[in-house]
Amino acid sequence: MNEKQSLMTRIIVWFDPRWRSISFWGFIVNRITGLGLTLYLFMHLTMLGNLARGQEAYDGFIHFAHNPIFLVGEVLVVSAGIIHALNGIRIGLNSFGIGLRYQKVLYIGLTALAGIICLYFAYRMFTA
Amino acid sequence: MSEKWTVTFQVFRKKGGEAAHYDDFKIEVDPNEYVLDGVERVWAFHDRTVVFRHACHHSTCGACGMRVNGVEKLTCITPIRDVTSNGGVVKVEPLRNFPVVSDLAVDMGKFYTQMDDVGHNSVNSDFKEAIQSEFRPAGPESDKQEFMRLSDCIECGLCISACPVSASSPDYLGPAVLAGAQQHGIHGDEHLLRLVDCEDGVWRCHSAFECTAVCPSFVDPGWRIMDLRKQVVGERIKRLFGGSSNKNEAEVAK
Amino acid sequence: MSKPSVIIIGAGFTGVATAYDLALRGFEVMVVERGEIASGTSGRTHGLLHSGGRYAVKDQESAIECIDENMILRKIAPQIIEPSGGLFVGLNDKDLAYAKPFVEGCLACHIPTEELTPAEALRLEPNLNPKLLVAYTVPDGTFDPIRLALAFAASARKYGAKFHTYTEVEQFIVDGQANVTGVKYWDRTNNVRGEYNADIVVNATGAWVGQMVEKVGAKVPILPTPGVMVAFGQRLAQRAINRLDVPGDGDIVLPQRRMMVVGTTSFEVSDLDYVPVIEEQIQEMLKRGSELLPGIAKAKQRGAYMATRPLIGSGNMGRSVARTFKCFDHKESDGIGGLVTITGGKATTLRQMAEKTADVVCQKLGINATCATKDLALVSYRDYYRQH
Amino acid sequence: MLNAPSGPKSGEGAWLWLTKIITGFFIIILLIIHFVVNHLVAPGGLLTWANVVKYYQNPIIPIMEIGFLAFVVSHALIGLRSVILDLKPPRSVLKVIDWLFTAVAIASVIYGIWLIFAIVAQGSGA
Repeated sequence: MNEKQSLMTRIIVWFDPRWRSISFWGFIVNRITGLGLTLYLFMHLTMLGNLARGQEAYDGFIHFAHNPIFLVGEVLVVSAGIIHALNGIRIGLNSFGIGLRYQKVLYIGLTALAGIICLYFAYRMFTA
Repeated sequence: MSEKWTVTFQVFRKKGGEAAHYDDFKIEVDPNEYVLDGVERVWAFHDRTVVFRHACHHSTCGACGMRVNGVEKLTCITPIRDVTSNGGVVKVEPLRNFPVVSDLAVDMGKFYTQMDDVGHNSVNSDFKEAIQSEFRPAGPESDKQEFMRLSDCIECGLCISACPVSASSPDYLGPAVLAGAQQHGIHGDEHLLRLVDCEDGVWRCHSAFECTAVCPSFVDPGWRIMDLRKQVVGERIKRLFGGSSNKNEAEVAK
Repeated sequence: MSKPSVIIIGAGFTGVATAYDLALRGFEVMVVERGEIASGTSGRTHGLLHSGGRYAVKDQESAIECIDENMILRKIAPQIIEPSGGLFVGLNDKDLAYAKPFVEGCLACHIPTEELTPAEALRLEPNLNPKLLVAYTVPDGTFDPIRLALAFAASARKYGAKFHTYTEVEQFIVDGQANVTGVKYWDRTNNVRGEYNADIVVNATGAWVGQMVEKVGAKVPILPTPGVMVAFGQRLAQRAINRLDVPGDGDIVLPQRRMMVVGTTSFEVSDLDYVPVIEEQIQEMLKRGSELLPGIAKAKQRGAYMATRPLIGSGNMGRSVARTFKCFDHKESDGIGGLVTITGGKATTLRQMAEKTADVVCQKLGINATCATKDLALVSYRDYYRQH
Repeated sequence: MLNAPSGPKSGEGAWLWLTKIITGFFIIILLIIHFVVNHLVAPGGLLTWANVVKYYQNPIIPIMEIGFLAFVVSHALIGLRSVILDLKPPRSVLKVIDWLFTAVAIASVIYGIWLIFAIVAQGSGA
């Protein structure tokens, strides 16, 4: 149909919410958080390698990780996880035919819930 | 008589190999008229070269799907009042994810072929829930024919234009075709199963629900895709445990 | 010997059906249409597959055509028909008085009817006006306008017909002996002009036939008569609901998919290319429609549009003009050879109109070929758009 | 029949999709357990090497963590593959991706098992 379109134009369509309905945000956000979390997963695995290198390496890393920029990153990761998980619940339920008629309400509700949980975690993490 | 608005119709133009552009037509309309009426006015009174598809003017044929101010609409049932204001703009473009024949007309060839391929019946009896009145209780076999009805899907293509995956994956069957497959039902149909249980089939959907949002004809393709998934998974599990899932075989066995 | 060739102007119901008929008879067929398939009057019909009941009293010729073609279309095109049946509903004493001639007319035209008591009718259609006095069943149905045309076009393509849509005929090509030998066209998709030639040209432009033959100075007694149709977004009846009375305004409520279409009115216009909808007529449809099905008063309007019927006649009032069709050989009427006009009729009788037109074409060219469209099922309408 | 000469392709199917859904479900369950253990059962969290090592002495923990890793890696890679499929990659590219992703998944799980054994070993040695 549009073979001639460049890769970029095709990707832009995924992230272009203009004129689209509210659940389209679910699609966008799920895609971004999913890609982000995959990136984090492999960074995390690499970081955990420090555990095998002994106490100094790991504790040194944890100490380094206490600086605020890292904390912001961590909050982002946790939020991404929560959002992806709750949106995933909606998609999973819908896939088995549950709550489809209310998918829009479900999306808004779960997103609001995700927001509240994210704020709670951010508060806990910054005050810890 | 009725109210008069002056509205600018911004019409997508493309002929053959020439570059696409927009032509503006400032026309007088009744805001209760439909967007398709506006496009037809442009053709009748301003520019006979404008090409657009239309037929029934009451949402049963699915020919007049266009993007109106960015959103997929069946233009024959979209009042001008709903998409602009007096002095405003109505931007009309052809559907996305279809080849443009000329200006606003797109080629439905591949889509129609796929609808035939998944066995979507244009007339079927799957509609009782749709009708507001109570019907006579199930009668003799001959009564069933009376409940045959034209399918909800009018094959307008709005859902395919709105789908973000159809935009990036040209071979994806798309919402209407998968909805057609769902309505037909897998029932052990090997051909249909292979068509939808593949990378271009039912798994390409990522729940953006844009199809359902733009569908003008109560099809709810989003729901139907999810239901088709259930059918496919059920079929696969049945086969995993050696269940004879081929309906024809079963019937022959009887 | 090469095949005889024909150009058909217009891809409405008569155009596509004639293309199919002639293609089956071995013609090389080319259809030239300025819009898309069925984008004129044909696409805008309400879609009532007439049983003939409507014409059984005043126009029995039409009524017989209808019931015959109704049965044929059910057989050859089940893919586009809701075979749901219809009712003629009487609401007052005037309607009751019409019942006797109606039943007799139906009998004369072999239209099967059955009388229902109000209770029986309400059991079938609970949303009918509960004050109804009598109802008669008829074998009406609903068809999908564009898909009916597409099914004929697809079948014509199967037998080699070529379709040039978005291509307008600007002039006829006429030789020194006043014979039409082709057309000058303007392809709107690419803005290209050119000529097509053929042994004979069929003018099947419906309400536009008069304008078309004016280009060669010929005349057709055509009376373009628009009527309004209003679609409501709720299906309150399963069957076509007709008023048991002399045909008039707003006396048919036709279910279609999840909608109902109420029609229609009748008036005359001069400019056929754009006929605006008149608000008062919409209100009239709402009022008349809700006499038959009171729920319509509360249903949401989904669309409103005008369709221009090609009635044949000469200045009479729209409805009294016979609804049957006519085929004009312009050699006889205007001394112009190679040109045939087909117009009038109803969607239900498209196949028969095509048969008669093809007969005239064959006769003019001295070809002995018979119609084969009666018993042959049409191919899937979706084949029309299939890449060949 | 479909016009496309190649016909339907089975680059994605019911089992892959079902795996994505089921792993997704278990990831959520395990994450909840993880948070409960870390923040409610183990006060102060597992922020020092010593705490982590001690935590891993419970035999259920390594099994749970390896399962978690396998679920997360497969969920992530199936998801990423699905996103790539949305772009309709050529068959050759898809083939490479399939091999690459399978290798990455296996390597990650082996790496995880090795890592856990290393931690457990250090704990019992101390």
